[in-house]
Amino acid sequence: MSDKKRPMLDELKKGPWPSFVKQMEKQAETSEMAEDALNLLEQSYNDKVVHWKHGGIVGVRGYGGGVIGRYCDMPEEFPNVKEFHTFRVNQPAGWFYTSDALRSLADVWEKHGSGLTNFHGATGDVVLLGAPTEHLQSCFDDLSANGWDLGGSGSDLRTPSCCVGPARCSSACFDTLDLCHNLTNQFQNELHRPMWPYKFKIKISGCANDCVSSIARADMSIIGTWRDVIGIDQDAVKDYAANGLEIQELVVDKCPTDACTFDAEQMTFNVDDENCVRCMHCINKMPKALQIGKDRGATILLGGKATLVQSAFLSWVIVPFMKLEKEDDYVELKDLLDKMWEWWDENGKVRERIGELIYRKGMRTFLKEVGLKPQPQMVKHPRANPYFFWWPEELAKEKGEGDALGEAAAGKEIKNG
Amino acid sequence: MSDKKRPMLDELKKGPWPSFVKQMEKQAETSEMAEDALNLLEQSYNDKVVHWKHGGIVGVRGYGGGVIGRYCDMPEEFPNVKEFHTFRVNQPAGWFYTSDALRSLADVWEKHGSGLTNFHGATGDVVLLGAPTEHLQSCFDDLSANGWDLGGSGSDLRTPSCCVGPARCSSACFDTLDLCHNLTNQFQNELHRPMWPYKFKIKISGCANDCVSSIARADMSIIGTWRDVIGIDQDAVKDYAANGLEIQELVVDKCPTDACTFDAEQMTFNVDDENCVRCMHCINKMPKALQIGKDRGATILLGGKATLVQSAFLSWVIVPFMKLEKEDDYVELKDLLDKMWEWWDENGKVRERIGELIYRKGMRTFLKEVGLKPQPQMVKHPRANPYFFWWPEELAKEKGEGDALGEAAAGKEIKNG
Amino acid sequence: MVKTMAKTDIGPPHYEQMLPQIIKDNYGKWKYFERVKPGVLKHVSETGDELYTVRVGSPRLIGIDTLRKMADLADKYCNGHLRFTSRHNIEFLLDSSNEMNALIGELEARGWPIGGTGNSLNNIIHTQGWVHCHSAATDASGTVKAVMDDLYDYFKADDLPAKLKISMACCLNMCGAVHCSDIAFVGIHRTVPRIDDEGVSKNCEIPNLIASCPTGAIRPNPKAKSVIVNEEKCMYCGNCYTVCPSMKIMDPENDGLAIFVGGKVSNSRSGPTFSRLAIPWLPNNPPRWDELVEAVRNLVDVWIQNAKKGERYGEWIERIGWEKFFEIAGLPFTDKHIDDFKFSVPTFRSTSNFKYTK
Amino acid sequence: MVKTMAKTDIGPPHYEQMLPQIIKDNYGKWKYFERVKPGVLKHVSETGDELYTVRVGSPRLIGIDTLRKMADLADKYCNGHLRFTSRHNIEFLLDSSNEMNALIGELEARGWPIGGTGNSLNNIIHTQGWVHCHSAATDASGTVKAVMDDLYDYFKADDLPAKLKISMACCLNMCGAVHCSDIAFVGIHRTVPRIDDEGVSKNCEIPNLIASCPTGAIRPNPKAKSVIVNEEKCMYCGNCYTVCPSMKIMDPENDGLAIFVGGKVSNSRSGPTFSRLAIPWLPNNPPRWDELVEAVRNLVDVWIQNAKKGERYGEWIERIGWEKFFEIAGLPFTDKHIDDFKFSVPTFRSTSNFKYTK
Ligand code: SRM
Ligand code: SRM
Ligand code: SRM
Ligand code: SRM
Ligand code: SF4
Ligand code: SF4
Ligand code: SF4
Ligand code: SF4
Ligand code: SF4
Ligand code: SF4
Ligand code: SF4
Ligand code: SF4
Repeated sequence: MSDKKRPMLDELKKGPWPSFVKQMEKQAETSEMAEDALNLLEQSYNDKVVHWKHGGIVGVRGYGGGVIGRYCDMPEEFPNVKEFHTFRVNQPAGWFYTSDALRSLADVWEKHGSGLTNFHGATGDVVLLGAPTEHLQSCFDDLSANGWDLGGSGSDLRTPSCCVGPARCSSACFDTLDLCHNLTNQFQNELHRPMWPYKFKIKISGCANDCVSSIARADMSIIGTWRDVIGIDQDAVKDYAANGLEIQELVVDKCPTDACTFDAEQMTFNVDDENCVRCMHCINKMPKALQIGKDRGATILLGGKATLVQSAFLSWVIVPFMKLEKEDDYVELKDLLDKMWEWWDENGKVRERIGELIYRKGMRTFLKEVGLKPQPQMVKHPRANPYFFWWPEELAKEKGEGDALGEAAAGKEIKNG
Repeated sequence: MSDKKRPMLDELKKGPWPSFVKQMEKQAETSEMAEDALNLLEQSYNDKVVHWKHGGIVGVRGYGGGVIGRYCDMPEEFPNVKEFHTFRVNQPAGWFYTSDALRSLADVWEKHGSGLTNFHGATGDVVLLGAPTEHLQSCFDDLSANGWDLGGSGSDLRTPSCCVGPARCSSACFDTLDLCHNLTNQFQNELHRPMWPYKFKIKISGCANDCVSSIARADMSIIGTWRDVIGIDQDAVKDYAANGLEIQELVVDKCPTDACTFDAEQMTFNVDDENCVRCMHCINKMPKALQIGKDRGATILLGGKATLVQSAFLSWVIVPFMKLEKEDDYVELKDLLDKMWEWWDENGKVRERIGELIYRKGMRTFLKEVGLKPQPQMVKHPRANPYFFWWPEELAKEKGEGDALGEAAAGKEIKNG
Repeated sequence: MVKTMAKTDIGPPHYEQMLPQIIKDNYGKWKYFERVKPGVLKHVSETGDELYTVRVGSPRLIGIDTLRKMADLADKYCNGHLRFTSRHNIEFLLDSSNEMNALIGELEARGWPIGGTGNSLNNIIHTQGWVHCHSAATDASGTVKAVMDDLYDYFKADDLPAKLKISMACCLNMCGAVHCSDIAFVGIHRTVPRIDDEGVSKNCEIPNLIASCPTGAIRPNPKAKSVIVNEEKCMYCGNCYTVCPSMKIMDPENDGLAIFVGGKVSNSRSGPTFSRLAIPWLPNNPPRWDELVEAVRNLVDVWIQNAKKGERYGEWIERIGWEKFFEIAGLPFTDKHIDDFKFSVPTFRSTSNFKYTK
Repeated sequence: MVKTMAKTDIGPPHYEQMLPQIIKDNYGKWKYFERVKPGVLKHVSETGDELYTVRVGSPRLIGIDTLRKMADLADKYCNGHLRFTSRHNIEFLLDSSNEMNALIGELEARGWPIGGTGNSLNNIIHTQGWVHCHSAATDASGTVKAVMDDLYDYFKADDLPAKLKISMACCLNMCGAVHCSDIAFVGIHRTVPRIDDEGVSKNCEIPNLIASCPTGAIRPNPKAKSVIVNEEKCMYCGNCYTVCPSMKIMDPENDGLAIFVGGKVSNSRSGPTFSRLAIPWLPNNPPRWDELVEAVRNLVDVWIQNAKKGERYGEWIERIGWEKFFEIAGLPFTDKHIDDFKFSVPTFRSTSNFKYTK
C-alpha cells in the first residue's frame, strides 16, 4: 500500500454519516486498486475535475452489455486504476439477500476487483466498482458459477426493478417480485445484447405510492391499482380518530377528488369509489382502517426518462387497467412490450428513447401500431390546438380525386393534384 | 333588385334570434351589392365552399392598412360583389357613440358601400363590409371629413381596444378609455403604416375580470390591479349574507389562495391582502361590500395570440405592477412599447408574433434587450430542465483561454479552442 | 380630378364626445352594481346617481337601416347615446328606470332580445365566414344564428350555473377568442392543400410559404419552382393558403366544424385557460347545421345538469376530470383528442390517478 | 487456455431463495403497518405474525468488508436475511421485537444510523461522481456525505412536515431520480465544449454528435471533418461529450452545482411533479462543499418553518406560490429561472393572479 497523503478526503471521514472514504480505506488495506482509486479521487478533489476517460468497449463473452469500461486519464501516476471497469450484476427482485448470497458476491469481488461496490446502482443492479480488463471474463465466470448474472447497459433492456411489494407491504396490488423476476428472465436476450435505438427501463411498483419511482425513472412504469372499492374497517377508523389523527384535515381535505368524507359525529369514514382515483393517500394515513380493493391489477405508463435530450418526461398512461396474474404468465403485458419494441426499433433514431419517438411521431401513430385504443385516461386533458390528423378511411372521397386524396392521407408525398 | 330565390338563406330568417339574413335583405332593398352578397352567400350554402378570393392589395392614399381587399371568384354571376372590400374604422374607446355619430357612419356607408356593417369586428373596429375599389378613396375622404379614421390591418399595430372601465364600472383600476385613446393617437403611424414582422395587438382591461379578453387576444394585455388592500364594508357583507348569499361556499371556498375568510357567527368577511392575488372573485360576488384597493395601476402581460403557427399563447406577465396615471402621459408604458417593438422589428421573422420571437430567442434575451428585471411573478414556476445559459460576465475566466471563453459566451461561433 | 387630400392620422373620435351626461358626471365614481333582471344592469355611483343599462342581443352583421333605428331609440330614450359591448351586444344607457320598460317593449316588439347579463348565455362571438372572408371553412353568421335560435332561452334568463361564453371562428386563424371559450366551434379542413404549381411559382414567396407551415410539411420543389407537401405531416391548418392562394385547401365534403370546450379568459378564481377538443368533426350542413346545433345543445345541457353553482364549464370539467366529462357527455374519445403538436407532452396523464369510465 | 464457457442468461437468483421464512409465510398477507419509532417499522399479517424492520442508513459505496459484516449481523439476528431499499438503505428483518434493540445497539456502536422512515429525511439517492464516472461535473459521494452530515438529525427523527427526499446527480444525465425530488443538487457545466478536431474526425460519428445536441448548437465543419458549436445556443449540457470524448466540457472554475426543489414521485394526493430550479449555481468546493451544505440546510429549514403538517416540499410551494417561495427562502430570482427550452411557454405566468414580493 502506498503512503500517499489525502488531506482532502480525510475531511470526509469526519461527521456522523457513514463515510464512503472509510469504506474505501478499509478496502485499500487489502486492494491496491482501492488505494489508487482513493488517490485518484484526492487528485480530482484538488483539480476539481474528473480523471476518468470515456470507457472503450469492454465486455465478456456472449454479452453486449453489463460491464462499463472505465480508464484513468493519468495511468502513469495511478497505475492500479488504469483500467477500472464496473460490473452490473442483476439483483434478486425486491433486493432481498441471504447472508450467503452476499458473501458469495464479496468473495468473487475480492478475487477479481477492487472490493468496492454499490448496493445498489440507481437502476437497481449490484454495482461492482473497478476491475482490470484481464479479470473481466474470469470474474464473470465466477459470478455465473455462483448463480449470478449480469444486468443491462448500452442500448438494451435495462435491469427491471420492483418495490418490496407483497413481500412486506399491505398495499401491493399484484406480485411485484414475481413479475419483475418473470420479465427479467423472459427478456434475457433483450437485456444482454444491445440492439435497440437506446436503453429501455422497466420499473414496477405495487401501488400508486410508487416506491421505485417508476413514473420518473422508467420507460415503462407498472403501477398497481384496483377497480372496485376501498375496504373500510370503521372500528379502526374510530381508533385513529381517538388516537388524535386529524382525519378531516390530514386525510379528507387532501383527497385530490373530494372522494372521501369523514363524519365527525359518527366517526365514520366513507369513500365515493367511483370518484376515487386510488391515489393511496387515505390508505397511507390509516393503513389499519383502509384496504386496497380486491379486483386488482395495474396501470401501465410509458415514456419516462431523465432530462436529455428533449426534457425529462414522466411516463404517461397507456393502459388504464391490466390484470397481472401469475397464472397467465403476464402474456398481455409481454405482447404489448414486444409490439412496442418492434415499433420503436423500426422507427427510433439512434439514442432516441421510446417516449421521444412517440413525441416525434405522435401518440396516434403509436397507438395504432401497437393496437391500443385511445382512452381519455391517457391524457390530463385533450389537445387545445386544432392540429389533428385524419386517417384516409375517415374521409369522404371527392369525386375524381378520391384516390389521390386517399393516398395522400395515407402518408405519401404528392406534388400538385 | 334581382328576384333570385334563396331557399337556403330563407331558413335562417326563422327562429327567435335576430336574423343577419333579414339585415342583409333590408339593405338589399336599396343596394345591389347587398343583394349580390346574399346571392353569393346562397351559392356558398349550396356549394359548401367559400366564394371569395384572396384580396389583392387595395387601399387609400397615405395608408398601408385599414382596408381589406376582397374579390369574388364568380364575378360574372355576381357582378355587384366582384369587388367587395371592407373598411376597418377605428371605434371610439369603450365603444360609446352618439346617435349622430352612428348616423354619420351610416350616411357615408350608404353612399359608398353595401350598407352592411359589423358592430364591431373582433379586434374592435367598426367594420364596413363591402365597397368597390373605385369608392375606396372617396369613402375614406368622407369618413375623414366626418371625423373618422381607419383602424389597423396588415403587419402593423392593430386598433387598441378597452373595456367600459371607469365609464360604468366600479372595478376599473385605471382609466382604460383614456389610455386606449392616448395610445391610439400616439401610435397613429404604427397603426396605419405596416412595417413590422407581423401584427401587434393591445387590449386594455380595467381589472382581472378582463372583459376584453386581453390575455387571450392581444400581444400586449394591460390589466388593472392594485398594490394595497381590498376595501370592506362589513354592513354590506351582512346584507349579502342576510339576503341568502352563501358566502362560505360561493365566495370563500373559491378563493384561489385561501386569502379570504368569513366568520359565520360575526358575519364578517376578512381578506389576508398579502396573500390575495387580486383575482376579483370575492369583489365580483359582493360588489356592494368589497372594493378594489386604492393604490392602483396595472399588470402588463405580453405574447398573447391565436393558434397559428406555434400554438395559441396566453400573454404572460412582464411587468407585475405599473402605475398608469393620465398625468404622466403613460411614458413608462410607451417607452416599453418602443423598446419592445424595436427589438422585435430587428429580430422577428416575417409573420412572427412577438410572443413567438420570445419563445424562439428565450425570455432572458428579451428581458435584457428591453431592460426589464427578471421577477418571479413572470413565471408560474421556474424551469424544470437544467438548460440555462450564462452571460460572459458571470463566468470565471480560465487561465489563458479566458478571452476565448468570454467571446464564446458572448455569442460568437468558435471552432476548436 | 384630384380632390384635396383628406386628413390622415386624425385618430378615432374622442370618447368623451360620445359619453352621455350621467357617465361624464360619474366617470370613475361608480360604487357598485346590481343585476335588476336578465339584460338589465343598475350601476350606482358615489354621487347617488343610478344608471340603467339595457343589453340587447345583436347578430353583429347589421345594416345601416338598423343602425339608424337604434340611433332613433337612443335619441328617444337615452339622450342620444348608446354603446356596444366587447361581445357585440348593444347597450342602451338610461339615467333612470322610468322609461326602461317602454324601451324594452319597443325593442322586443321589433324582435330584439334583451338578456346576456349575469349567469346567462352571452352573445356568441364570431367572425366573417362565407359572408366575407376568403379563408372560411364554414359560415359564421349562419352557424351562430342556428345555435342562438336553439339556445335562445339561455340568453334571456340568467340562472345558468355560471356565465356561458360561446365563440365561433370560421378557420384556424381563429379571429374570435375561440381558443379560450366555454364552448367554441371552429371551421376546419381535413384534407391537404392542392398545389397549383404555376400559381405558386408566379404569385407566392416560397420561403414565407415554407415557414408558414406549423409542422414543417412544406418543402421546395425546385423543378417546378413550387413546393411539395408531405402529406404525413400536414394537418390541414390552411396557413399556407393564407400566405399563398395557390394552395387551395377547401374541400366541401370534408370541411366541417370542430368543437372545443372548457376555456375561459377572466382571472377570476383561476387564470385564463384554453378550450380543449371535445368533438373533432361535424359536417358542414347548411342552412341550419343540425348536427352542430344538437351537439352544442347537448354540451350545454350536460353542464347545466351536472355543474355546481358558480362553476364555469371548464371548472366543472376540472372537478370531475376530463375522462368523466367524455363519459357524461356521451362523446367518443379518439386519437384526435390526444395532442401531438409542440407542447403535447405536458398534456399526457403522467400519474396513475384517474377515474374509470365505461 | 480456454476455460469452458460460463453459463449465460441464467438471470438473477430467484427472489424466493432470498426471503426469510416469516416473509414466505406471510407473502401477500400483510394487513397493515405501524411506525414503531424512527427507523423501525412493524408489519402485521393476517396470520397474526409480526415483522420488524430496522432501516440502516448507508453511503451506498460500501466495501465487501462491510458487506460481510452486515451478513454476519443478518445471521446473528435475522436468520441470515436482509434487504436493501430502493433508496439504498439496508433493512434488517426480524420476526420478533425481542432482539431488535440489541441489533440496533450493535449497529449504532459501529456508526450505522437507524432512521429514514416516515416523515424523515430519507437517504440521499446519488450517483458515481468522481469515484467512477467520466462525465461527472462534481463528486457525488463527497457532496452527499457533507450534506448528510449536516442534516443527520433529520434522518434520525421523523417529525418533519412530510417525507423529505433529496437526490444528487453528478451531471445532466441525471442518473438519480433527481428531476422529481423534494430537493435535488446536480453537477453542471457553464462553458461550452472545447472541440478537438482531430479527435472528432477520428473517433466520433458526426451525425450522432450533431443529433445529440438538445438545442441544435452543433453543425458540421466539413473542412476539419469536425464540428462547430454555436456558442449562443449551447447551454453546456455535455450530451455531446457523452457521445464524443473529443468535446471536452470540464471546466474546474466554472463547473459547479445547481439546486432544484419541489418535485415528487408518488401519486399520493397529486401526481408526480418535476423539481424546479431554485439556485442556478454554487461552486465546486471540495472537500466539504460549504456553500452547497449551507444552501441545502437553508432550503430544508424554510420548509420546516413554513410548511403545514403533511405538506411535501412542492405542495408547500404550490400553496404559497413560487414568488413567495423565493422571497421566504431569500433566493435571488434570475433570468436563469425562466425556462427557455422546448416546453417553456406553459411555464410562463399567463394570469394577473400573483403575489407581490419585496
Ligand atoms: C451506475 C449508474 C449511476 C449510479 O451510480 O447508480 C449510472 C451510471 C451511468 N449512466 Fe446512467 N446510471 C445509472 C442509472 C441511471 C438512471 C436512473 C435509473 O435507471 O433509475 C437514469 C435516469 C433515468 C433514465 O434512464 O432516463 C440514468 C440516465 C442516464 C443517461 C441519460 C439518459 C436519457 O435518456 O436522458 C445517460 C446518458 C447515456 O445513456 O448516454 C446515462 C449514462 C450513464 C453512464 C453510462 C455514463 C455515460 O455517459 O456513458 C454512467 C456510467 C457511470 C460509471 O462509470 O459507472 N445515464 N442513469 C446507474 C446504473 C446502475 C445500475 O445499473 O443499477
Ligand atoms: C374581421 C375580423 C373578424 C371579424 O369578423 O371580426 C378578422 C378577419 C380576418 N382576419 Fe383575423 N380578424 C379579426 C380579428 C382577429 C382576432 C381577434 C382579435 O383581434 O381580438 C384574431 C385572434 C387574435 C390574434 O391576433 O392572434 C385574429 C387572428 C387572425 C390570424 C391569425 C394570427 C396569428 O398570429 O395566429 C390571421 C392570419 C393572418 O394574419 O394572416 C387573421 C387574418 C384575417 C383575415 C385578414 C384573413 C386573411 O387570412 O388574410 C380576415 C379578413 C376577413 C375579411 O375578409 O373581412 N386573423 N383576427 C377581425 C378584425 C376586425 C376588426 O378589426 O375589428
Ligand atoms: C359590458 C362588458 C364590458 C365591455 O366593455 O363591453 C362587461 C361588463 C361587465 N362585466 Fe364582464 N363584461 C364584458 C365582457 C366580459 C368578458 C369578455 C368576453 O365575454 O368575451 C369576460 C371574460 C370572459 C371569460 O372569462 O371567458 C368577462 C368577465 C367578467 C367576469 C368574470 C366571470 C367569471 O369567470 O367569473 C365578471 C364578474 C362576474 O360577472 O361576476 C364580469 C363582470 C362584469 C360587470 C358586472 C362589471 C361591472 O361591475 O359593471 C359588467 C356587467 C356584467 C354582466 O354582463 O352581467 N365580467 N366579461 C362586456 C359584455 C359582453 C357581453 O355583451 O356579453
Ligand atoms: C422500503 C421502500 C420500498 C422498497 O422496495 O425499497 C418503501 C417502503 C414503504 N413506503 Fe415508500 N418506500 C420506499 C421508497 C419510496 C419512494 C421512492 C423514493 O423515495 O425514491 C417513494 C416516492 C417518492 C416521492 O414521492 O418522491 C415512496 C413513497 C411512499 C409514500 C407516498 C409519500 C407521499 O408523497 O405522501 C408512502 C405513503 C406514506 O408514507 O404515507 C409510502 C409508504 C411506504 C410504506 C409505509 C409501505 C408499507 O406499507 O410498508 C413503507 C415504509 C415507509 C417508510 O419508510 O416509512 N412510500 N416510497 C422504499 C424505502 C426507501 C428508503 O430507503 O427511504
Ligand atoms: S409501491 Fe405500494 S406496494 Fe410497493 S412498497 Fe410502496 S406502498 Fe408498498
Ligand atoms: S385513495 Fe386517494 S382519491 Fe381515493 S378516497 Fe383515498 S385520498 Fe381520495
Ligand atoms: S375588466 Fe374590470 S374594470 Fe373593465 S368592465 Fe370588466 S369588470 Fe369592469
Ligand atoms: S380577490 Fe380573489 S384572491 Fe383576493 S381575496 Fe378575493 S377571491 Fe381571494
Ligand atoms: S376565422 Fe378565418 S375565415 Fe374567419 S374571418 Fe378569421 S381569417 Fe377569415
Ligand atoms: S395546410 Fe397547414 S399543415 Fe398543411 S401544408 Fe399547409 S401550412 Fe402545412
Ligand atoms: S449523473 Fe452523469 S456523471 Fe453521474 S453517474 Fe450518471 S452519467 Fe455519470
Ligand atoms: S454541451 Fe450540450 S448544448 Fe452545448 S454543444 Fe454540447 S450537446 Fe449542444
